[in-house]
Amino acid sequence: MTGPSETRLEVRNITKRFAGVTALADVSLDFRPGEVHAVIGENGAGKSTMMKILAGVQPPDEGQVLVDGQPVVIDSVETALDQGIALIHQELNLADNLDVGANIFLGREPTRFGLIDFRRIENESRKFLSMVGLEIEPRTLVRDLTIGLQQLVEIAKALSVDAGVLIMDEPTSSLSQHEAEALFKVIENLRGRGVTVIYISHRLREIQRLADRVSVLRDGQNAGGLQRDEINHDAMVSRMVGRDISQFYARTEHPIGTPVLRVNGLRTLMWPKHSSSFEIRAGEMVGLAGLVGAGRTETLRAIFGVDRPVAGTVSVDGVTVAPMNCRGAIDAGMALVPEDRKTEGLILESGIRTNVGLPGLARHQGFGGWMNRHQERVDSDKMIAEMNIKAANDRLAVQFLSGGNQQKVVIGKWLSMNPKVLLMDEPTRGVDIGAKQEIYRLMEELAQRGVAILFVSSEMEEVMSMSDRMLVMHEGRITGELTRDRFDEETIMQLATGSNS
Amino acid sequence: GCSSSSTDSKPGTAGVTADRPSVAYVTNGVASFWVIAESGVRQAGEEFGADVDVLMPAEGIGDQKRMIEDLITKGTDGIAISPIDPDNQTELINEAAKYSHVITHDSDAPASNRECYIGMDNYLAGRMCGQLIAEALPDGGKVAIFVGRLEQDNARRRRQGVIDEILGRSEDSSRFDPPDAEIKEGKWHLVGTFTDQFDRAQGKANAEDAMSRHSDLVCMVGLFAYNPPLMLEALGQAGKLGKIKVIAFDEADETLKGIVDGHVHGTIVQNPFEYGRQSVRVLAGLTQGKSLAELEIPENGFLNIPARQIRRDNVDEYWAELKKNLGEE
Amino acid sequence: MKKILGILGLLIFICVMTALMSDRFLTQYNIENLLRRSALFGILSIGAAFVIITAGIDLSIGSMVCLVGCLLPWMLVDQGFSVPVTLAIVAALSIGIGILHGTLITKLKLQPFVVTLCGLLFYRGLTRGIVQDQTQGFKGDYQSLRWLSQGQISLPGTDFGIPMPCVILLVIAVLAILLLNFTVYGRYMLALGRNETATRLSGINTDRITVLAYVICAGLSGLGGMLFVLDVGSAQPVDFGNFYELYAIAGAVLGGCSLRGGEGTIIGVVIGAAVMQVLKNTITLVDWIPTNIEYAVIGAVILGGVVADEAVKRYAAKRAAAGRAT
Amino acid sequence: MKKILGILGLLIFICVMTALMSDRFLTQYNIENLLRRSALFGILSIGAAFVIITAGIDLSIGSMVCLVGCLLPWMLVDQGFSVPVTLAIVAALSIGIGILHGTLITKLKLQPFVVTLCGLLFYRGLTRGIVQDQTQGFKGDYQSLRWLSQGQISLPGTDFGIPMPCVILLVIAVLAILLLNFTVYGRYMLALGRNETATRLSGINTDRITVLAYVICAGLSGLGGMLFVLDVGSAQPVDFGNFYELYAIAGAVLGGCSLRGGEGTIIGVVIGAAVMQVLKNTITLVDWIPTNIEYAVIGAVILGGVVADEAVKRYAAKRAAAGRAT
Ligand SMILES: Nc1ncnc2c1ncn2[C@@H]1O[C@H](COP(=O)(O)OP(=O)(O)OP(=O)(O)O)[C@@H](O)[C@H]1O
Ligand SMILES: Nc1ncnc2c1ncn2[C@@H]1O[C@H](COP(=O)(O)OP(=O)(O)OP(=O)(O)O)[C@@H](O)[C@H]1O
Ligand SMILES: O[C@@H]1[C@@H](O)[C@H](O)OC[C@H]1O
Ligand SMILES: [Mg+2]
Ligand SMILES: [Mg+2]
Repeated sequence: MTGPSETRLEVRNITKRFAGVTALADVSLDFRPGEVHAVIGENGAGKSTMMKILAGVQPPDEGQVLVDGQPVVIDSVETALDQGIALIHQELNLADNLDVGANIFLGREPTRFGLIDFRRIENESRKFLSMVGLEIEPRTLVRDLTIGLQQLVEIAKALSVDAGVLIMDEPTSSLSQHEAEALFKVIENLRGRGVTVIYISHRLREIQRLADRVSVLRDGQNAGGLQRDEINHDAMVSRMVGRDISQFYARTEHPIGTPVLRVNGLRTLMWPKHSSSFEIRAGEMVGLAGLVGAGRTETLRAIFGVDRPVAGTVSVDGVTVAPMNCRGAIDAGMALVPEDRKTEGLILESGIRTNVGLPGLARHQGFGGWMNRHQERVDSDKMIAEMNIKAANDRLAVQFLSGGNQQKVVIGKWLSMNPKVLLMDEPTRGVDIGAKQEIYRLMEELAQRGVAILFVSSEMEEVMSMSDRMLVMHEGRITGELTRDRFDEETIMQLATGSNS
Repeated sequence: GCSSSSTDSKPGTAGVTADRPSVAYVTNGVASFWVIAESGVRQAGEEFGADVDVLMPAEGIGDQKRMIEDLITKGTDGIAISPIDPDNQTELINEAAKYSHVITHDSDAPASNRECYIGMDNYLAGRMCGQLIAEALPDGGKVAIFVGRLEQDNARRRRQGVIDEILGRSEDSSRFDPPDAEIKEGKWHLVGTFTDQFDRAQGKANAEDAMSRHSDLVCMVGLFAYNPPLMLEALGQAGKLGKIKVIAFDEADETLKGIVDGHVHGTIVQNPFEYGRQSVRVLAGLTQGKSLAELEIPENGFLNIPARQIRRDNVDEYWAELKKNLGEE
Repeated sequence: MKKILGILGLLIFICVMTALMSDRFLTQYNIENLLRRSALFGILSIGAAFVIITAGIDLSIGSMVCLVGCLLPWMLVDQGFSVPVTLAIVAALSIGIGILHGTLITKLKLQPFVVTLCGLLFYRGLTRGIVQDQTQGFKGDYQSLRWLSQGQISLPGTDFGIPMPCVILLVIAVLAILLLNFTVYGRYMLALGRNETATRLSGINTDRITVLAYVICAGLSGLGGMLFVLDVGSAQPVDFGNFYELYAIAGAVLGGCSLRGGEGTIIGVVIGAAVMQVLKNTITLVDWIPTNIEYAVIGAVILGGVVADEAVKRYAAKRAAAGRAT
Repeated sequence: MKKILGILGLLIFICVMTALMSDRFLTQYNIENLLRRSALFGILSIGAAFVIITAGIDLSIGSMVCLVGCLLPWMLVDQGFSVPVTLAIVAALSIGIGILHGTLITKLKLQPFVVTLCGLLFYRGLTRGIVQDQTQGFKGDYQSLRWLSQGQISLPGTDFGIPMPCVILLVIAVLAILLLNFTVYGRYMLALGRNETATRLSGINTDRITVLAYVICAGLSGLGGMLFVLDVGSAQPVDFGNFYELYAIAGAVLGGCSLRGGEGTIIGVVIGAAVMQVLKNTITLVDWIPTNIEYAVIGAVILGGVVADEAVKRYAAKRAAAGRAT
């Protein structure tokens, strides 16, 4: 179909197996210079596995990789870089004890007389940082940045490789629309310069906007491709899932009750001079919008007692929660689905049952802390069924689940506690379209049952579709409160960037 | 030195052969001193036709207990023990004595059922050491004592002997001056006893710090075999060899060389080679049914292998004898 | 179960080899000795295991053994305290130290390695200061108390007796298994050893659980120290319990605990502790192994054990992958 | 810079206090001694620091000191090897052991704690076996070699001399600083200590860097062992270098290395090592501090140091937050 001159990178008949699963089965793909090539598929479809093979992180079991028509063996990250292939990983990969500049050039430090050329690193880094719209000093320590900003650093790092093939595995999962726009400009620029950009995302709107071609993976197999003019939401969805997903955002009318969660004068350590106050009612779903680093995560964490706030009170059903630890928040009827499920939400090496049961153990413990294993099993069985978690059995370590299923486990562990207030930080981050829909359905069901939901989302579409009411944050304060009828992208963006305050 | 021997038992033959008695020699730690004893043991093994085994506990008293228990298990015919803490090991020794012949060496456990003690009187040896000090320093002065650890019975007795002798006190081995106390009496000023817990770098640092602390120090006494060489090192580096008198214990090469060179006034030597040799001789004899008297052990059950004072005049002779025992010459 | 197979195999292998090389190995007397020693070290290893399971470490075990081992006879013989008072003080001291460690680690966020390294130095120095470097012993007294270490419970119908420390270990091991596997505390320890943040965000007071682990470890170290001195009869502050933390940790690691936390079985740990005691016994019993290379043998066996374990795991993973893929 | 202020302050504090309590502290002789001892332990601590920075640990340092410390005189005096041959063997041995540790840790994925714990046991046992428990010494010979530890370079115009170990430490520290802060290797160590995956995914051969860290540590332990025995004059395999790994690690930790990896400054580490040597000196020089509580004092000071450090950090964070609020 394509001549060798037109193909920058090609994979032929790639197969990759892990203990228990065949992640890729006989997949062939080709990527051309100057195209943005989106690879989509459900969680666990094998997208990251394919990209890791291309980037030399892991070898394929079978199959061949060709660069510019020549077969090559990519057996290490170094060889991949030599071949001009750079990968922005799905997970953050930065050494946060080093500064931004050091991370951008990690592994490729310019040297003079065998010593690192710090001046050059600083100057060059600045260039790449500004390309992604990040106005920070290269000397800033990475650990002082939030996840979103770190993601931008990661992108700057990949840009600095000056690669012919740049792979981005869900680069926007922690970015809000504002930052994503900056990234899209970069991508367009790269395309203009003939760089091949392989782009992976679960946000189909982005793909529609960016991609020249789309390849779809399903259960580790190639499920076909879409050309520029065929790329639309429904086509992508039906290739990925094999069925039609209509009624994506499942919202129905239901009555909203009295205020359950009341936050009064809350000041967080990061933004101690700004206080925020608001309340969420029973059955109400409130979206918390804002740019990266606006302080949304901090607010949720302070409410749940993860970090001690500087000032302020939180009450549930009129009873003040001692904002000291999570136990107090849980006992008051709150639950938090944290931002990073792998480090904060799950015990990765433990089974589904253990994870789901963890918060409830205390509630069912017998004399001397005796564990009620029966209850634990009943709870987890119920959750697995209710949430439609796909797994061989409930003792399977959650590290082997797909992102969407992992997220469902995190939500499931809280549902068994019957919370009155559910706090969710980016509940659909990195989750595929099918699972997203299920999570939305769950949120809706909970709201109908009278649970008050406060959720953070960086995805404009999501926050606009799912919220009954929206709070917009900017630099640690709530700059606006919008009712559903006033939802509109421009207003939200203005409030989020603080440009009207 | 060479300590390999042809009398090691064969694998699997756990020393219960009828004709060849099996004898084990348990020390109180690991030291070159004991390596000399080991060659005595090996030599006697050949001489008296016994299978011998030398065990040096590296981890203190618990380790020694374990070794003795394992020897009981092995069915060893005779065990010679240098008890680390005789007061509290009586039971263990008695237990061993139920199954085999047990004697003590180097340090005694008089309250136990051991059949005899082979060694010297550490208190008296200390007094002999004191004589050397008085002899080297007729005008007295500041004296510092160095020793590995002070909770070991022989160390305490030696130190007390030294103190009692130079202060001209009566013989009473049950006296005990607290370790940190400075003792000023007449022309003598004992500035303290420095312990190093067998850490040699610390031992040397102690000697250095003692000189730092007391610029008018006139004498250093080292009570454990490895102390005098460390003191000599420190003195050499400080350029004070010969200026501060050194009185030693035991027969480390450096110590003997120091005597030859005039940097050490004298040393008290035990006879570890004989401790080893005599232990095997006696145990082999007891196993073969001989009585203590037949084995020439005095009535009081104490086979005295007396300490000797070595000065410049007899050092060459002694050194030659030592080398011969170690098979080095 | 599968996890302890490796270490159990190693133990059996060493026992069989030793029995082949020495006909005295399987004598009743030797077996009783081995049981007693393994039990004493097993108690320490169980303590170490709890801390290791929470991804911590306790380097102060040996010095705790020294502290309790010296203070017990000192209080009884030297100070003339009564047995109940002494035991109460020793227990309070051990638990107090555990609480101290746990608090420094959780509240001040100090690293366990650092806190317990200071403990290692401090408690020994403290002991030396208190007893003035004097050997502390029972001088033949306190036989009924010493029965705890030296006594035996005879098995009816045989003349074989189970050494008391073994009985004590048994009780402790059963309690430990119950705690670790059947109570919420054990579950919390395993969880926090794997992911402290996620556990805390699940509403668990991880600080309290961490403190609990250090209290268990210090408590068992204290108990161990007591049993050791009751067994040996006396203790010198300078070397009593020296290096025991390393034996305890090595036992736990051999028994399947990962220093990364979240993993470990009590039975494995007890077997791990036994392996080292049997090895030492082997070296003394078998004539042609020179005693002075004892450490070298132990080091080599531990390394061999973990290497073999790793190799088996990899092989199993490979087979599983191949098996499922076809 | 800020990071070493705390430990520097502690060192100065201890020195001033000791100088006030003992007029002998500031004598030339004592200062030279202190410089020499601090330098010897400083070399070990730098080695430990490299391993700790890569989030590893080396427990075998003391046994390496024993191995080299005993084998050096054994080869020279007992076996009659020439000086160059002996030095070459010692160097090859140290580096070889470093490579072995690094390889076991990277290729077999064994835990550093376990590998080097086995090393701790093995090398000491090996040494005891080789030299048959004999004390090994130079017997007054090899003065020119021993000048490396005992010599001094006199400062022109004064009668003060800088002890040779100090000069050696200086050279090593400068090289270490260059390596850690100005070359890619150092940067890779810092990066991998914090986030091994990220470093590997940046195309860096983290295995090789890890091995490098263990080689540096084993190499410096070997060098330290050599200088120690050249200084002391003799070594007994059973106790030479005992516990030195703990001193080395404590020095590194006091000097600002986090056992979690990715943090540490060479200067801080050297100061950390010096703190402990000065403390020991203090205890001997000041009459009213009983010598037997030495360990207790060191333990308390280390703990105090890290607690103070933590407190200062927290206070700074609070002030920063307060600053933002106004
Ligand atoms: N190292 C591994 N060991 C075992 N299984 C693995 C490993 N890496 C991936 N897998 C499995 O391979 C399959 C494909 O995973 P992959 O990460 O490629 O999916 P993905 O398409 O990137 O999904 P997502 O959208 O969630 O990122 C999944 O079933 C996953 O569990
Ligand atoms: N331009 C910036 N440079 C550096 N730090 C920033 C910047 N903007 C915001 N921050 C930091 O962002 C933090 C607020 O982060 P928080 O995680 O609460 O926000 P968020 O809205 O949830 O963002 P994210 O989506 O990244 O999680 C503050 O610590 C602030 O210092
Ligand atoms: O007991 C021994 C003692 O007699 C000798 O002087 O030094 C070494 C000790 O083990
Ligand atoms: Mg992926
Ligand atoms: Mg956030």
